[in-house]
Amino acid sequence: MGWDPVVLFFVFGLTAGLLRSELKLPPALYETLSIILLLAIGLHGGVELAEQASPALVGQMGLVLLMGIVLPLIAFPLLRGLRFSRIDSANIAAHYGSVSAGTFAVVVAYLTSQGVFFESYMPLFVAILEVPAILVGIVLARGISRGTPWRALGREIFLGKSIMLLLGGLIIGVLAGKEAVAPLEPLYTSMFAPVLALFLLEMGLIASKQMGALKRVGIRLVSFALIMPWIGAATGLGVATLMGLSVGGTAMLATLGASASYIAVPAAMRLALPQANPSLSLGASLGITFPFNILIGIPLYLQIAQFISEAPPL
Amino acid sequence: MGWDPVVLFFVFGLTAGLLRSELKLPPALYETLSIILLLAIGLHGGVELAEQASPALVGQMGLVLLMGIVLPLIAFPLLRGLRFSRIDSANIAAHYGSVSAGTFAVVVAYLTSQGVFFESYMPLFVAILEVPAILVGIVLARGISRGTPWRALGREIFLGKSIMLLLGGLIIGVLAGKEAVAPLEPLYTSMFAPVLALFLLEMGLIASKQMGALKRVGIRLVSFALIMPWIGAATGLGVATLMGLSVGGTAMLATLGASASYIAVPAAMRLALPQANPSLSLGASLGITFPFNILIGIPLYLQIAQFISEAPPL
Amino acid sequence: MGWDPVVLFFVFGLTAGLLRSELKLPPALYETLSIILLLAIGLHGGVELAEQASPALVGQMGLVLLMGIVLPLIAFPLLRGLRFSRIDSANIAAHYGSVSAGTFAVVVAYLTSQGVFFESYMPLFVAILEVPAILVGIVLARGISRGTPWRALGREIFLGKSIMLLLGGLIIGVLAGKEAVAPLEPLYTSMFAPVLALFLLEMGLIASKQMGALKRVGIRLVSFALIMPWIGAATGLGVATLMGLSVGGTAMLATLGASASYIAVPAAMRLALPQANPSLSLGASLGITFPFNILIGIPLYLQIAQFISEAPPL
Amino acid sequence: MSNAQAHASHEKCLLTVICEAVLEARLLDDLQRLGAPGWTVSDARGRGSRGVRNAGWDNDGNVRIEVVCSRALAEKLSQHVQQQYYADYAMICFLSSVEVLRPEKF
Amino acid sequence: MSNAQAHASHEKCLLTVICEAVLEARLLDDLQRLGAPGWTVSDARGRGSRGVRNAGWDNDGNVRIEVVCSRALAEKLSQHVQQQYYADYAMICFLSSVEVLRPEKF
Amino acid sequence: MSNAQAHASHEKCLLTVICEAVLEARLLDDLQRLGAPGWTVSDARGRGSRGVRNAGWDNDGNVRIEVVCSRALAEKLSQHVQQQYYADYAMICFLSSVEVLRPEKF
Ligand SMILES: Nc1ncnc2c1ncn2[C@@H]1O[C@H](COP(=O)(O)O)[C@@H](O)[C@H]1O
Ligand SMILES: Nc1ncnc2c1ncn2[C@@H]1O[C@H](COP(=O)(O)O)[C@@H](O)[C@H]1O
Ligand SMILES: Nc1ncnc2c1ncn2[C@@H]1O[C@H](COP(=O)(O)O)[C@@H](O)[C@H]1O
Ligand code: NA
Ligand code: NA
Ligand code: NA
Repeated sequence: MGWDPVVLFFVFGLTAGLLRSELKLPPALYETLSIILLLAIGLHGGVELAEQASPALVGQMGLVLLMGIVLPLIAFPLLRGLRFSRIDSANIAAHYGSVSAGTFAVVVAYLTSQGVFFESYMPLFVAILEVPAILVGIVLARGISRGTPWRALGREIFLGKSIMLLLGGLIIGVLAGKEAVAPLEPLYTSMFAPVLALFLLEMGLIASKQMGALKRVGIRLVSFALIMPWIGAATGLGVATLMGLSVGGTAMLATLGASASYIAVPAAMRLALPQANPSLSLGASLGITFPFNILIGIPLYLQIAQFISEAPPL
Repeated sequence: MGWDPVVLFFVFGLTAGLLRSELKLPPALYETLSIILLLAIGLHGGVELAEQASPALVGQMGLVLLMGIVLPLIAFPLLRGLRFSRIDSANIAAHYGSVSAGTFAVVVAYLTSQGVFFESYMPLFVAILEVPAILVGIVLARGISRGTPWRALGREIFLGKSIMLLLGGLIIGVLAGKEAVAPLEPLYTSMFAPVLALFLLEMGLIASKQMGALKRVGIRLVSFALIMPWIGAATGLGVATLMGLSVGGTAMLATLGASASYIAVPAAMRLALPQANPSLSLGASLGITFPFNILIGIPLYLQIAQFISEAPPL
Repeated sequence: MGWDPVVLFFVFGLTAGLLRSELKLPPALYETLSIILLLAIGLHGGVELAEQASPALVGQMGLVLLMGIVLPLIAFPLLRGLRFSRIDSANIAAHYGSVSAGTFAVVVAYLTSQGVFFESYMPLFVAILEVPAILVGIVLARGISRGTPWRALGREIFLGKSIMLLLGGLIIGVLAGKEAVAPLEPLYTSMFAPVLALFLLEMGLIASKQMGALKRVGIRLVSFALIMPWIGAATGLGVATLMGLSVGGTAMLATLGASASYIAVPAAMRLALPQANPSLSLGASLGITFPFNILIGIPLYLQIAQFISEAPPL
Repeated sequence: MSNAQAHASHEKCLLTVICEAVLEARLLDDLQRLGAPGWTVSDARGRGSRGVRNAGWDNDGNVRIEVVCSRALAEKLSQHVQQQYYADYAMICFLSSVEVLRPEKF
Repeated sequence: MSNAQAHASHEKCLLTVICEAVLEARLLDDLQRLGAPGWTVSDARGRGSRGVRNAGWDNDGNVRIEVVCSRALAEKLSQHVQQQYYADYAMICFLSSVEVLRPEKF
Repeated sequence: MSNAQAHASHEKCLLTVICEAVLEARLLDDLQRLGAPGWTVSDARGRGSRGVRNAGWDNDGNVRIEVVCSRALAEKLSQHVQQQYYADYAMICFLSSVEVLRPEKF
């Protein structure tokens, strides 16, 4: 079988960027693509949620929330150990505790193309995982001080673009149900791969610029950005096993654990923790971890999930 | 059956806007969506017109034109009675005498999803209804004075974006015919609902802002914006019955009568009647009447049309 | 049979522009459309190339490259004969030696709608034809002087937007292969005609403005812009016959020969040969030759190719 | 042109008009008619005495129009646009002085 | 208003702030709170001491915010934004003098 | 930095170049090479001695490039771009004086 063309679009963008080509996508196109992806993911999840909802889901949601709290608490001491400042460590930890919707879209496309089943309410978990790491990150940096404008922060986090779109799509899907949503299906069927391909082309261009910036920052950040996905993936695998997810669902939760935010978290943290250096967190998340997950991580996490599921119970 | 997801997108936008979320669509996306909707409506209408054209159509077109002249003449005294200035009354009357292509797109999607037949040359009537109310509005405000630069106004009205796109699509559809247009069909089949959903999301965001502005204006404008759709719908129902339209066509003409312009008319009136206060007309049209029609009016007009058609003739 | 609706969109744009309508597409939409067209053409070509590649192709590529060198060498003396300055002649010759990807998209849609087979690796030839005429044009203007910053120019030409997108799509298509690319097929199947129609609408608007500018320049330029396509088409027909292409492939190479660049070449020549007057080259290429090929040339070249193929061998 | 001449700089006036986008075509016609040597237009959003203009959609954006010209012409242009449009349209208008190297262009 | 009055021009101050787009909403809140009579915003990209900001995507653009107001207010606003945000955000800020025809607007 | 220092304002120069978008990359390279401390770029359209530039498509837009710097550097930059590009490209260029609070940035 050939290469995955969607991933090749990312490689294409990366190459064009590193060659300093004139190629660039209009910013309005990039925004449009990410809006469509988030809505489509949410809508698809909502439609399936309406069909598959079960009481067990509440427990699963709790576990996923916990995972979103634990991940930054693992990342933080690791970063401090690598001698990043307290503020920068908290900021980077928030990025890695949260998730990347772009990476999620790629794992959806990958599992679909491989014909692997997954629980289709996974987008719910994407929405749940976006938020807690941000709050943990702020507390790690500032303590639970009175000075923190929690109210304003809350607004910014919950009313931020990506969470609104994911949740909006999800709720619409649940309310409307599969049959009524049929005319909108192209959003997550025939249009999904083309939209994702263009999105990854732009992500490649963006990542190439972050890689340039990484040279200045050096080996410590790169190490973290290559180690943390393994820890996140392992955590995701563990939680998924606890939750009793399918092989596909397990691979997905591992991917979510391994991924780092580059939309919701940077915007929120820039306002909540302005002293943190955004080029560290974005450089790691976009320049290293995103490409790692897209190119190497996702197929690997699926293999591990398959391996675990076939292993005889202890 | 669940809720209509296309309408839920409007509610989503409205909610996000009222919650003052950061969510916004790039302006170029909004423009693109409205261009595609207008072209698709025109093209679809043109294709069907080429198949169904009949001499009776000329008479129908005359009736519709008349309706576009009568509606602002009803709205104007109503507004004067509510103590709006002569200029503002004329301006608002022009908006309500004309039509909203966005509302038309929603009624198309609604009837299609309900499996209700309608005369597919209805887009022709949208184009016809856009213009006369503007001219009536200007005359109501200024009288037929010599000072009015009719020539320049004529250009602005007939060469305005929305009429060009509707008519352009229509003519292309007629000239090319159904078979040749086949490769472009996705514009009004598979892509129509997704485009409309995104468009309504943005309309919800826009409407939410107009609602904010309405607080200042108060109860008189809100009353008008809630009463006039009933009058417009009744007029449309009457004209449609005279014309002998199908149930679906009747519901559509009622919707057109009930709808108020927010694209073509504001742009033309802003230049033709600058003294009028645009926040009154837009607040009413976008902040009240558009949501009313989308959420409540359209299903209602269909029920009334069905009721009338089943009633024994007098 | 009716008119070709895709071509009618071009006529629509042209008409709207000449009527000085307010109609305009957001620049980000135009950019998006041209990015999608270039990627889709490249991708489709790459997929087919992977299936049909043969050693004969290398020879064919050489011939096409030669054609890209010869065409500007024919155009240049013609322009000098029409008393254009050396610099302007070289600049215009570079435009006509190269190709227009938009025109190529129209010939693809035309042959497909006519059910005419063509070698589907033709996009490779588009990429090959883009470059040599630029280099020939520069040499014609400057001689092979030491002053020319060949290195910087090389970067600009090979890393320019349109070549990157065509080649990027092509390589992705080859690497991924037909089966894996399936989810991206809408790019060159269902979405192709709608994207092309919108693109041609904007091209019509742009061409109408160039036509306005032409009035100043006069009859000599118009003559050249109407004569050169015949020469280019004849050259393309000859080369295609030498290469043994199918009827469809022959019509395509004729179209490529007849077409003049308006994306890659203007950008490169503006930097390489700033003294040349861009309104001459763009006026001719966009204002005359592009409409000529779209409206008259393409069907004609197909007829000639059919005629030749049916003629008994000499 | 001698080097000395090229280096001398000359004072001109920069007129900036920020107004509703719907006025763009009309204002540019006026500028041309009144003899403006050129102009530059860009899109903007803003807030003023006539409320918020967010550029969220068609009828809601502003444009910024700039003209570099002689002081006299700038005053004439600014008085014209203010007399014609100030009362009815969202608009502000201001002048500042700038130096140019090639005065013959303006 | 008499014609004479309309023709007299008055000196005001133009404050220009160029900063990360993420600050836009917050800065505009501040401006309103501190009494700015209006503002104009447009999108931009750039490069400064905090590196390149290419407007390629969400978190990478700048905005240019302009306020025409009295000199005193401009200084107050500029000192406020600089004290609040200069240390932590990509931002520059400068003042220039402009003439307006209708001072009552600012 | 003392408060007093922060409040004192310093005169700098603002160089504005409006030119064809195709020149952007090249001009920014030049600015960097000649020592500009930073710049801001935004998209524009316009009309001048070389005709209408409507930003309708790829090869038809302008950019506005602004640099805040010392007067000497601004003059050097402006002379450079004019000597290099004025003859062959659509372009205008002007200087004005601005006040900044933190001169060490420019
Ligand atoms: N004081 C100000 N400073 C900067 N821009 C302003 C100011 N007042 C108004 N504007 C701009 O001018 C437009 C129209 O102003 P107005 O007519 O006052 O609503 C606004 O939407 C703003 O973009
Ligand atoms: N010297 C300068 N001239 C013009 N714009 C500048 C200058 N320095 C910085 N900028 C703009 O201000 C933004 C933030 O600057 P900085 O905080 O220095 O990175 C940059 O991205 C540029 O858009
Ligand atoms: N007098 C002027 N005032 C403002 N902008 C101008 C002026 N002249 C030219 N421009 C701008 O500079 C660009 C190039 O000018 P030009 O080289 O004269 O065609 C134009 O497209 C306008 O955007
Ligand atoms: Na994570
Ligand atoms: Na109506
Ligand atoms: Na050619």
